[in-house]
Amino acid sequence: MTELASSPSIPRPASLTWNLAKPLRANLGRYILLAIAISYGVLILGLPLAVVLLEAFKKGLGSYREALLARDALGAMSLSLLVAFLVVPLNTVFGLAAAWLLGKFRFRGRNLLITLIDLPLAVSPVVAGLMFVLLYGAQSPLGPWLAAHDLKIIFALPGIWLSSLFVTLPYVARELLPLLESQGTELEEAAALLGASGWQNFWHISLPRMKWALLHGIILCNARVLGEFGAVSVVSGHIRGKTNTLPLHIEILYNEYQFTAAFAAASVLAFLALITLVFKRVAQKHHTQAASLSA
Amino acid sequence: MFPTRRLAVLALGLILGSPLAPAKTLLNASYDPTRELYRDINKEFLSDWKQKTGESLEIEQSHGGSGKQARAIIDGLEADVATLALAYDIDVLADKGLLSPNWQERLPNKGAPYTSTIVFLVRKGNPKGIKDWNDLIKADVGVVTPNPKTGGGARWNYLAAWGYALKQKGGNELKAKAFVQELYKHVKVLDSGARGATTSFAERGVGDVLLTWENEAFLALNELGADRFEIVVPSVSILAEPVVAVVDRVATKHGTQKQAEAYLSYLYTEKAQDIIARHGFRPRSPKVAQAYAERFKKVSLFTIDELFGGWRAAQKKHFDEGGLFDQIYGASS
Amino acid sequence: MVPRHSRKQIVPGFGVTLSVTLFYVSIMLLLPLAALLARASELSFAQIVPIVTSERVLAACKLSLGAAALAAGVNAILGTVLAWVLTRYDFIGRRWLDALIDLPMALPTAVAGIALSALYGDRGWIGAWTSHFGISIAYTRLGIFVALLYVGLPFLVRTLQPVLAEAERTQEEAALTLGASPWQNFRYVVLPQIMPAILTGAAMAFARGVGEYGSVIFIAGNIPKVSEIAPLLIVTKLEQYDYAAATVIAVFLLSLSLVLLLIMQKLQMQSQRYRLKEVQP
Amino acid sequence: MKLHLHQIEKSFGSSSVLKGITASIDQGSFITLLGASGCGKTTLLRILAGLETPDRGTISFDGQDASQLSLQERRVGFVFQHYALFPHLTVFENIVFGLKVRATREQISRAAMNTRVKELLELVHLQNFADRYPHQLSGGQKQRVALARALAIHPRVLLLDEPFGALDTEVRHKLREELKTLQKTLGITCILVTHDQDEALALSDRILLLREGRIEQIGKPEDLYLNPASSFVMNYFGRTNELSAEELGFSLPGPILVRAEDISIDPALSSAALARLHRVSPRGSTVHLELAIESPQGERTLHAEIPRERWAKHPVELGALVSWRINAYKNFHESSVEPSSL
Repeated sequence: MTELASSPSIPRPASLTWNLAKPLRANLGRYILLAIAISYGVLILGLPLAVVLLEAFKKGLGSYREALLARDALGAMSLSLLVAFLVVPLNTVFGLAAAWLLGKFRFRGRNLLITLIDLPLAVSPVVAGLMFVLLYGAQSPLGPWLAAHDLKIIFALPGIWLSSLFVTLPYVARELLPLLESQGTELEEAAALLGASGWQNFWHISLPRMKWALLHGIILCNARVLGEFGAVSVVSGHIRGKTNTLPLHIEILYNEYQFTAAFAAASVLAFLALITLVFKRVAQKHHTQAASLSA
Repeated sequence: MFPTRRLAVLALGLILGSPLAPAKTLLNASYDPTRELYRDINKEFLSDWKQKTGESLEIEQSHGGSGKQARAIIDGLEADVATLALAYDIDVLADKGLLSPNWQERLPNKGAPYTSTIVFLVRKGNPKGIKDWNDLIKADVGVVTPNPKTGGGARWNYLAAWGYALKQKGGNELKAKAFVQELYKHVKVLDSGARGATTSFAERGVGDVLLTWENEAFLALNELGADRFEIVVPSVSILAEPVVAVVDRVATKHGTQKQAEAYLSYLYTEKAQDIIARHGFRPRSPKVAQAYAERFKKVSLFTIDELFGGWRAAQKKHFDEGGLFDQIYGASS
Repeated sequence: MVPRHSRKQIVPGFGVTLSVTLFYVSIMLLLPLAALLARASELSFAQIVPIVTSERVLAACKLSLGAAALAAGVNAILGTVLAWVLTRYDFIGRRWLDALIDLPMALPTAVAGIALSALYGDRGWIGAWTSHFGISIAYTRLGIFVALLYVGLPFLVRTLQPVLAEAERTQEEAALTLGASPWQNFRYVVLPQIMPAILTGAAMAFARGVGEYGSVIFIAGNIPKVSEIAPLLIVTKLEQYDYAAATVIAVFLLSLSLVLLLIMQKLQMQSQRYRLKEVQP
Repeated sequence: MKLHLHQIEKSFGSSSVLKGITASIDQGSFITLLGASGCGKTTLLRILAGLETPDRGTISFDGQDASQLSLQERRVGFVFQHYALFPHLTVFENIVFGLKVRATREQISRAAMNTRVKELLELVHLQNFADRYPHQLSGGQKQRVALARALAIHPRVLLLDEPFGALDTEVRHKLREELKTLQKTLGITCILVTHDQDEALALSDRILLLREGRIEQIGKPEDLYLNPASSFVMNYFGRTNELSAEELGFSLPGPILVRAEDISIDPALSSAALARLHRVSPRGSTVHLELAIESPQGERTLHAEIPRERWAKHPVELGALVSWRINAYKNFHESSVEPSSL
């Protein structure tokens, strides 16, 4: 499932004056479309964000800061970052390899592989968590052996790492595949003919051209790991300060009636994502401008 | 900007597992409403234990739905002690060989150092005039209670209602089922746990009355504002007995058997009973009960053994697949 | 071990990427999948049938499928409008709206659930307004629908943007000079060519919606047979130590998603068939 | 249909592309907008089509201000360089598109549409390609479909943006003839954008030569060729040599411009100016010579073009000395000099 196809380096769209030649009536249609789009976007996505931010700052900046610096909150953030640190690079390497393989080559079973890579997006996070409980839980075939060697997988960091990795496995691959497919292979072939080795080809020709899609994929993968709730809550033992990632910590805060603190922690994730995304757009804009100036 | 040193220690501790952790740690897998209780109890016990034995112990807490925690322990959560909402959830641990089946004999009061009961929480001024169980099925009353399939407290709520109907004049199984069925028709939201239900009622203004643990009701009053809600104690209710037990297999593996047993027996001490009462749980010790008499109103309480023949029978008859609860929901919607 | 350069591919890296991908997919994906299937297959067919056909499971699955389909449908329409506006018009705040699209990815689903229930609850900004008309959104199926709109929207917009951005502008100009009105231009020229992408995005949103747990349980009433969604049913079964039922429902949901993915795969192939690249000079 | 442009100006961001274009185009004529890439010819065409709006200036169709007309009322046929055919529609559906979208407003019956399309298919010799898809056609066929599609709506003017740019020469020549005859039979005004001067000379009734957003000259092909208004125009058509007046012993200010075909060579006479034959390259009907001459400013090359038959009659080996003379020249510093018949 080509979920999350790359949000492209958005080319400068035609400005509103594209067809002012037409009488007002047609432009009216354009403004109505704009109104529908913006109001739908704000209603469905903007308002929830607003609620989160409003609740987060309801009791003022002081309590906001306090909520974020609480010991458990910091512990949860560190764990989330640790998990992201252990998951995102792996999924990125995998994403690059898979997208390169599926984008540049045609072989038997290619479609099956594409479908398989999409699967985690369609699988309910709860099922993802359940899978790992069945695989490494005490009642699983591996259970007794793991217990004997005191290897704790679920209800400890490895379990959280595995389920987060599973849920966000396709994000980088999904982002790169459409781009690599559309780019075809002329440049790589040309470079290969000029004697570039596999790595040189990849490093100097292919990588620069997919830089933005790759960055976007990494940002999404990272945001998703930090924000994963369903799968992690099944495999995490909810041990305070030890196996509680940020989303789980938010749930605890919520269940202890500390609503402002819960939203404060949530707002961190929202800010993180929005800022990285806008930053990417800005950097991209400079890049394309610089490129067009020098071209 | 995150303290990297802290990150490293955390990672190290997690990856290498507890044996290398400096001090011995006890993991207490508990259900939702005891978060605040065990925060205070643990502080007291640890300092008390340090004086007695000089060993600096650590206690980690894990909270969640009672059933969910029991499942987690079965699936490998290495909890040294389990302090859950109802005996059935620990029986299940015993069935899986995690502790001996006669766990209830090893601690006083059959392993229930504190009790509670099921009460109603209503909006300030009791707008719908709810006095007892029968008011719950009045036409315009919206009821909020967690899902008996997942919540421990939810099952006490269900059994309390069932018990009430049975104890009315001429009450019988059929009438009780009709009453409970009617009650659940009034339920607008079925959260998975007690805390979720309280939040739906208090924070999101769902329904008119919340069925909850007495201790949760007290907590809701001082956390969410005594000016917004008030407690209504029904004429009759069930003696809710949350239970505690050492998870032998895990404790022996961690070599924390001694500490675990001391931790649980500490719950029966005067000092602990006082903390328990302060957190809205009904203490076992008569002296402390006397001191908090005015807080815990008199209410005639029936036990699960009296009316339902114990938890295993109740679970089988009411909550298992195709049990009475399923039938109630089968018919009601 | 230098990978043998197969003759037909002079583009490098086939061997390396194939082995990395297969290894990773088998360990990280197939192994857990196998565990699930193995656990489910321990049950005989006779045992599976009553589970899957029990009224409550069927109701939950119907609800999950129905709400996800409806939300995917609405998102298909309004998502297309949003994608069109984002790629074709330049307006203040366009970049922020574009970044907002990825919010559902970043915010933990549970937080979204809490925020949505606060928003659509009877005292929420929108909830108060709608309850004024006697419609309550939170804790009803409508609440589930709204949550799935939130979760599914990014899939539509993000699938459509590259296709719209890269669609041949000259074709639209040709249509306009032939006298087509903007609507006719969209209806006869653009829509047929982006339809596969819409269907792909909608199928993804649907698949994601069917499996959604975090954001839905906070806003759904979770009343069995009324507003209890399939993923919640799996969790409920799990907490009753009924692993068998949980895995069976999980496999049922999983196979459904797989079917969806295959349909989508075909759509993607079909869209390549006639959308040939114009000959570039 | 009288088309009049008045002071059209257009700029994209800071670069101004059209700096005031005024021209009038009468009914049934074949106009080409000729110029190097970037001179604004395509922008002008797109403004005529309504795809771009001028910053200043007006366009009028038969006296009616175009900016009031919707694209539909403009009734303009437009053929794109890369065809812009609808890939998901058959040839028939592509051609009928213009009629289908106005069917409701202008009550065009289905039968009328079918006959119109059949008519057009015959016109462009694609009778039995009706239900093919664009990706099943050759470049030439695609362009013919694009042409038919544009003509379907009985356009008042047919605009073509380098229509043959993407085709190979042999198909290009064939399509040029077809377009020319088609234009004459239908009597429709055509405006074609090209940078290829042969194409312009072959097709146009009148050429509008553009340079950096301004009209350099408007006129019949032979006018532009024979009496170019400026050295730019002269340079644009055919190869031109630039010589100083002193070399030729003229007392005219400024450079003397001589076309390659206005230079002829004879066997070396002592009295005439001498040059050494440096290179010979036959070009179909003419032979291109490169002559090296001494001049006060040092070694210079002169480009001459002589008809193939004359070269065959008295060929000269490479490196031999020949005498050369010019038969016509241009000097743009006095207004009225006649080509001296030296």
